[in-house]
Amino acid sequence: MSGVPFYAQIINLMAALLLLLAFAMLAQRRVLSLIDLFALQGLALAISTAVVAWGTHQPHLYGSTALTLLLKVIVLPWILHRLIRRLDVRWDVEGLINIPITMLIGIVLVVFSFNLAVPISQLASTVTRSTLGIAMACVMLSFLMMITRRKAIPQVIGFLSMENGLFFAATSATYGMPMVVELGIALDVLVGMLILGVFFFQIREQFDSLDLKHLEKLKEHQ
Amino acid sequence: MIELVGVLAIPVIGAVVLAVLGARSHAPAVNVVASGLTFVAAMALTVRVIAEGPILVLDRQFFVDPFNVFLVALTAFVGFTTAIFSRPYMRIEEERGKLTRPKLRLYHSMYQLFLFTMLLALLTNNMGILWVAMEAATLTTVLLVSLYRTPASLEAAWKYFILCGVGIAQALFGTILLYFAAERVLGAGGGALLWTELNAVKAQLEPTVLSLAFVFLLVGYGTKTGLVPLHNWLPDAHAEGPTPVSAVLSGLLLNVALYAVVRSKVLVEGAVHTSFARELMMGFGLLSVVIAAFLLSRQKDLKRLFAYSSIEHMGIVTFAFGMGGPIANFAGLLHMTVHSLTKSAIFYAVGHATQKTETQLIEGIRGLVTRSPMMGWGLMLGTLAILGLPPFGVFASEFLILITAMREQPWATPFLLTALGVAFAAVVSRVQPMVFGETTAKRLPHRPAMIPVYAHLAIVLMLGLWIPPYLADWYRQAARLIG
Amino acid sequence: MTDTGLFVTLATILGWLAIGALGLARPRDLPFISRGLFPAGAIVALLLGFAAMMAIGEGPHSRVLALGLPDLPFHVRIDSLSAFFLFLLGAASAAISVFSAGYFRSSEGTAPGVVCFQYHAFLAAMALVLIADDAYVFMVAWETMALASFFLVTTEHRIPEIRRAGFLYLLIAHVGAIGILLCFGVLQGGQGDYTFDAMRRVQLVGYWPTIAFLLALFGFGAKAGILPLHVWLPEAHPAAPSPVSALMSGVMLKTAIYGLLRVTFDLLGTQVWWWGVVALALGLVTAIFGVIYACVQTDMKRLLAYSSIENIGILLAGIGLALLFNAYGKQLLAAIAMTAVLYHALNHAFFKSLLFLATGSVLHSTKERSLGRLGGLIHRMPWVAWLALVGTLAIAGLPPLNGFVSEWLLLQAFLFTPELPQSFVNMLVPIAAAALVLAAALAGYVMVKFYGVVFLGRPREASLAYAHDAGGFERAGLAYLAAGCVLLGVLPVTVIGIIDPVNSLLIGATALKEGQGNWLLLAPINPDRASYSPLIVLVVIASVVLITIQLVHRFYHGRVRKAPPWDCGFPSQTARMQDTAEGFGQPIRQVFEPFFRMERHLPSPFDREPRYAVTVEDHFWYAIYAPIARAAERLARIVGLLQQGRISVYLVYSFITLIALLFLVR
Amino acid sequence: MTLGAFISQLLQVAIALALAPLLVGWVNQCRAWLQNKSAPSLFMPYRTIRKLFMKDAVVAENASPMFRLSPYVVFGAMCCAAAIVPSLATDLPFASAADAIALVGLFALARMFIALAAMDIGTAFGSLGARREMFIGFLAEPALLMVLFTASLISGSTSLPTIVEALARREFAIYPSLAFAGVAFTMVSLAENARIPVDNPATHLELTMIHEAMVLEYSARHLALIEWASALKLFNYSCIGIAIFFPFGIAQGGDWAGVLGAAPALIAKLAIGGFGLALIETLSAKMRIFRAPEFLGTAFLLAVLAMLVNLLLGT
Repeated sequence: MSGVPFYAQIINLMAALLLLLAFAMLAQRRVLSLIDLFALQGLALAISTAVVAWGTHQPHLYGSTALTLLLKVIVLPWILHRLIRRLDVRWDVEGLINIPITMLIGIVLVVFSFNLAVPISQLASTVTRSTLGIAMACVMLSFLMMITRRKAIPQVIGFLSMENGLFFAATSATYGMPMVVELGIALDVLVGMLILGVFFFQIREQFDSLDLKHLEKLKEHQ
Repeated sequence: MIELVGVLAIPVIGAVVLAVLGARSHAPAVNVVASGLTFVAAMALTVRVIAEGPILVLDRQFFVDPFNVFLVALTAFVGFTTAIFSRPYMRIEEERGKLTRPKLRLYHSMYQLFLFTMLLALLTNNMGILWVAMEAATLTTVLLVSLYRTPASLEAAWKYFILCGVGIAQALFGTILLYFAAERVLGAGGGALLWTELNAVKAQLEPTVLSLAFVFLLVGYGTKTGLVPLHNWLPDAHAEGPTPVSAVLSGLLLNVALYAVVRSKVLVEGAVHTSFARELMMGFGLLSVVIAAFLLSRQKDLKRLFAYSSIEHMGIVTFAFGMGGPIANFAGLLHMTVHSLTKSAIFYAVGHATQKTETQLIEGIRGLVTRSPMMGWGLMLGTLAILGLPPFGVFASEFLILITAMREQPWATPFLLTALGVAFAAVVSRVQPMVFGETTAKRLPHRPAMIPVYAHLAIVLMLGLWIPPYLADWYRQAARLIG
Repeated sequence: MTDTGLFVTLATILGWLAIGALGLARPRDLPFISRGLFPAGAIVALLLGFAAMMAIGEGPHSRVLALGLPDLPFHVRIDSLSAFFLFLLGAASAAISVFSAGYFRSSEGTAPGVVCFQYHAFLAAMALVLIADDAYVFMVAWETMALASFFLVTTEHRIPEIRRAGFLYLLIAHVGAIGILLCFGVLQGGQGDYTFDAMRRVQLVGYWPTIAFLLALFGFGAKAGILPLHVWLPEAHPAAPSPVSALMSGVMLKTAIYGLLRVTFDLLGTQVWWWGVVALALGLVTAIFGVIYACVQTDMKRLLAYSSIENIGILLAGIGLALLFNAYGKQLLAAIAMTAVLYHALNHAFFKSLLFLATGSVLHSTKERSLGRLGGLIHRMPWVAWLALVGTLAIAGLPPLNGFVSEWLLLQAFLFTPELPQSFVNMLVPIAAAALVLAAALAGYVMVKFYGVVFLGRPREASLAYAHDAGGFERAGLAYLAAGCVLLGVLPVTVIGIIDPVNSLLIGATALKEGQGNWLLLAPINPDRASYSPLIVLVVIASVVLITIQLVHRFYHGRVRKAPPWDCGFPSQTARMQDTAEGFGQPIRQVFEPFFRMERHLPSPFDREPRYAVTVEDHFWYAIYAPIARAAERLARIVGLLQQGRISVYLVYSFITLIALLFLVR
Repeated sequence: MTLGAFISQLLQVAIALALAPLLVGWVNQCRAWLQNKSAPSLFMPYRTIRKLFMKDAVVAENASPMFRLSPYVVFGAMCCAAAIVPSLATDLPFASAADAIALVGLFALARMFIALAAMDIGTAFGSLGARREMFIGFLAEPALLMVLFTASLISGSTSLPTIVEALARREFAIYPSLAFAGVAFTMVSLAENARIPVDNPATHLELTMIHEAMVLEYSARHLALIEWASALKLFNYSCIGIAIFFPFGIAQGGDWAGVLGAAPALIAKLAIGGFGLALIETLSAKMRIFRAPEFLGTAFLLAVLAMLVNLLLGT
């Protein structure tokens, strides 16, 4: 990787790490370790953002780094942990599709999003353009995760890690969105998380479980 | 400027005030007043824009042109009438013990916040803020959907949250791609997400990126618009939430989401020189119309029925915008207007009807007209209007859309007409026995609010027979803008 | 040359709407509505009829109203054709309104004021249909008409059958409207200009004219009740209050005929000869079907509804004949056929309204619609009975009344067909004529059944003894219509003189030429070819009858003894021994067995009180409509499978959509 | 219209009124002879009618004015018909007021009134008769009209005098269409005049009777008028047959000599026709009521065939 500046290499490394973690989450059965993986992903995201900020001298990206650290690494995992303790739902997560097949689909998705991203990356001005494909892959994988999980909390974690992918795309592929937008996004994520928390309790008190199979009553196919 | 600030500030203040004094008995009145003030401000803004043309303020962050100003006026108006309607409605719900004071507090402040997000989404010039506002709209309404805490309402809210969240995430990715393409032309920083800027340079934007972006944006905002097959949250959310929420959801939210789609379509059209954006929209539109029409004929729940009819009509509008051209766009805008007016009117009537009979099931509701003629006729006329029977305005727009389709997309006409026929049979066969026949209705503790219903229907009727000139060239300008 | 006619028509529309609005203002104030509003509506209708009659002779006048779509304002236009139908509307609805003044009471159903509004909105919409000059205003008026009549049909909405009938009617009307809209879409030929003037200018080529014609036939046929789109008619007419049935059958069906004429002869530049054959065949099949079903009905209003189907068939056949002649350039003969059509439309408006209103009076005083429980009413309600007799004779096509005139003209037109070049058509015509005559003869059968069972004989139920005759308003309406039947019957030349401008507009020839026949003698081609003078016939018959009576009473005593009926000396006579409606229809049922879908319920030897019952149903319902409904149902079920209620499934949908689209764009 | 024409018009009606009962008498006599019975007097029908006029009229209590009006209307309609059909001369002013179609209309009018009158009393027999009469009528009427149409297609006119003139003036030629029409016409007139094989004027068996069932309730002058009217009907039908199929000898225009010459010819033809009718009645058997549609349907089809043949082979 000659000609590529050092910070870019780190970013690419982080990108790879992000993807790896996404796979790991896809494969992970235990909900607690799922949360840890999510936190790790957030950390990788934060580091990459910081590196971008340092490498491209864009001070406002430090802000979003801080934001990421605060939200994705500390607050949200903490909330999730508390939720799990409060609702004591320590079951293992059984997927709808078994893990190997999920993995295979995941790989296919990665390939797909890569060669979807290639033509775009060619014309990107940033040195870190190749990460766009990875970001897209992360989004796809989290989407897949949301589909395959049949419990509420893992689904939400999938949702959050999708946000991670988006953040990554925003920061690394395009050196960060305007600050106001990022703030807005962050706010939305936070509020969303809180609301979800409320939901968990409501659902719990209604069905005394967080299994989504209770939530399949409204339908057209009688 | 001042009007614009008013439009955006009043709902926020209202939300705060209501959050503070929420539990008081005059909270509904406050809600009405706040919405009314918003409406007044919106009208002032409208007048201003009619007088002076498009305005661009607060360092280009806010932008008002014919396209969004009439949506602003519409949103403010429907928000106002819905507030009027929700006053007696919610009081009855409270007396029936279905809602508690804290929940009402939540409801009222969230209602104002929701209005704020809608108006923000319409007025902002920044695609990023647009996204934020759309997401915020979801967040403000999701708790309202689950207000009754019944299993069904929780399920609906959950689906609403997850599906729309995921969808909106796609929209964010699309926005990022947009930015990604734009910053190469406009350079990094705030300017690259401003719609006006993008619109100015749309010809130079990178086609491949933009087409990718459009896919994500369409899937994202399309989910909120309720395009088939992304629509699955919509009937549940409409059916299980309180009726005022259903009214604003299908009267306002869908419009605004569609507005977002159209805004991005304009950019893509400019950059990409193929017609794929149009084709996508026509495809989605047609699919929604047909599928919704057939699902209509399986409904047992009154509010679900009209939720599906909303899907159908959103499909029609999407199809119209997909066809493009002055007439079709004109018709699309007109249809957005009349649909949100008619549909909210129907939901008002439906809300009181469900209260009168204490059920939401269609078999349970019979002979409204014998016990309370105004309500019964309101429901009947609204239904016929929404089914596109003249002399109501829906017919006018559908007529224009159909004749354009006959000329430009002849292949699509049979599908459209079949769908319209099926929908007609399905809805009339359900609504007729509810309105006529032996009654099952009971007395209500409070006088139902029928003025909003008839006010809306009157406007729709007028639009069917006579479109005021300024409104017409308003639509025309917007249509030209959409291209 | 001022456009008074158009102005009056617009004024009429506004007047009717205003009257309706007044009704809404005081919905439960019956005296105000029945004594005030309906007569006012009748006066307005009379004005319209008069103005329209004046306007038939004048050239077209058009206006553009400040209403409608920005790019397509309301265009209205009055020419001979619309003026003629406006005349029909005004003349018939005047009587119906007068009758309604005495008819509507406050009932279980819709409030009188609301009914009044719907009624007058219905009238206004029909008037607007007739003067519409662009597709938009036409569709608006057309659908409003359907809507108003739908609400009127379901006035007694507490009865489920009535609701079902109304729904069926509205549905078929809507489907037909879609057809009409498509027809206009074809007619404007890609110009995007939906005014009728533009459509007249457009010259369609290739198969497009045919498509337009067939669409028009479908769309207007749905409203007119042409086979197989007739199913709503026998449901809706009995369901509606009698004045409404009269209005629908007498006037509304004619608007469909108007539309068909407007499209075929005015908007479409060209005509193809085989359209005529299609219309002729379809019309005759409809006529025969209608009259045969009318023979076996047991509900008096259903019977009349089926007879309306028959008359619509005859009208369509006449249109077909006119098309045929016109396509072969035989304008004069086409004019005769067209005259027959218009004349028959006018006649039908009068006698069918008369009969429906009569059934209304019967219904009011006996609360009974089924023929099996009526009878002998000529003693209890002589006014209605004798006035209804006029209608009965007229609809049976007997000289010297009006029904015969149009039949005569149509048959004359048939007799001229050998002049057509196409030998195939020549072969067709005798059969067609035979079918027409058969239908006419069967109509006589139907009418004897109707009148005989309802008004003659002995009352079949004890309750009928308390039946009372109709009130003043009702009598006035009936008398007006009966007088119309007689006048139209005995003054054909005058009437045709009024109609003729329509012919010259549509066809470019007139049925009457100078110097042939006089006001007394109707001689379309030339006197020794064919001539008819009903007035003379009437006078002669009447004088013969009077002279005979005089002579008989002069030369012989006029002594009369009253005695119980003899009846071949049968000892005990009960009213139940008369023919019931089923009994009277039985020979027809036997002859035309395959036409019907019959279920007989024969009594078993052990029945305490044995009863024989037979139900006759329509094949078309089971052959066409039920399958369509089932198919839609099945499709809906399949589509329903998409919505499983599982959130993961929904996510999969979004996911697949996304992936698919991404594939699409790259 | 000239005075002469008017007189010949009146004369013809008078002759019809006068001769009609005689024709009936003649037919009965022939039938009696053919069946080896001793025949009633030729003038029996006159006596019957006179006797009936003398009697007191007995009317059912629940009869409506319709019941008493109908005989006069029927009689009037038949008189008009007699005035239209050219039996002696073709110069009939009234004929221009009503052509062949109107003639059929007049017959229909008479039928309708008598059927209504039959239903008026509300007896089982009355309604039965009315039903059967209309049942016969709905097939016979079109058939008759088709026959007339065939003739008018040949002569290119529907006014009877013109038809007769055209058919009489032409040089003798075979018209296959007229052959069909003739057979059809015979069958129709049998049915219409309540003759065997469709109906039997001389019986009161409820299973078979049609015309008699309708007039059961009538007596005295009403019955007399009805009898006379039906005699007129027979006369008219015969004259129609003569006018279409054997028009020779009917006076063209209003010349007196022609009319005077036409009278014996007419009587001769009527005599032959009456005998033929009697012969048919003797040779054929009354058929079940539900065979009647087949019989009349055949007549109908033959009439239509006649038109078709006429169009195919041309004139």
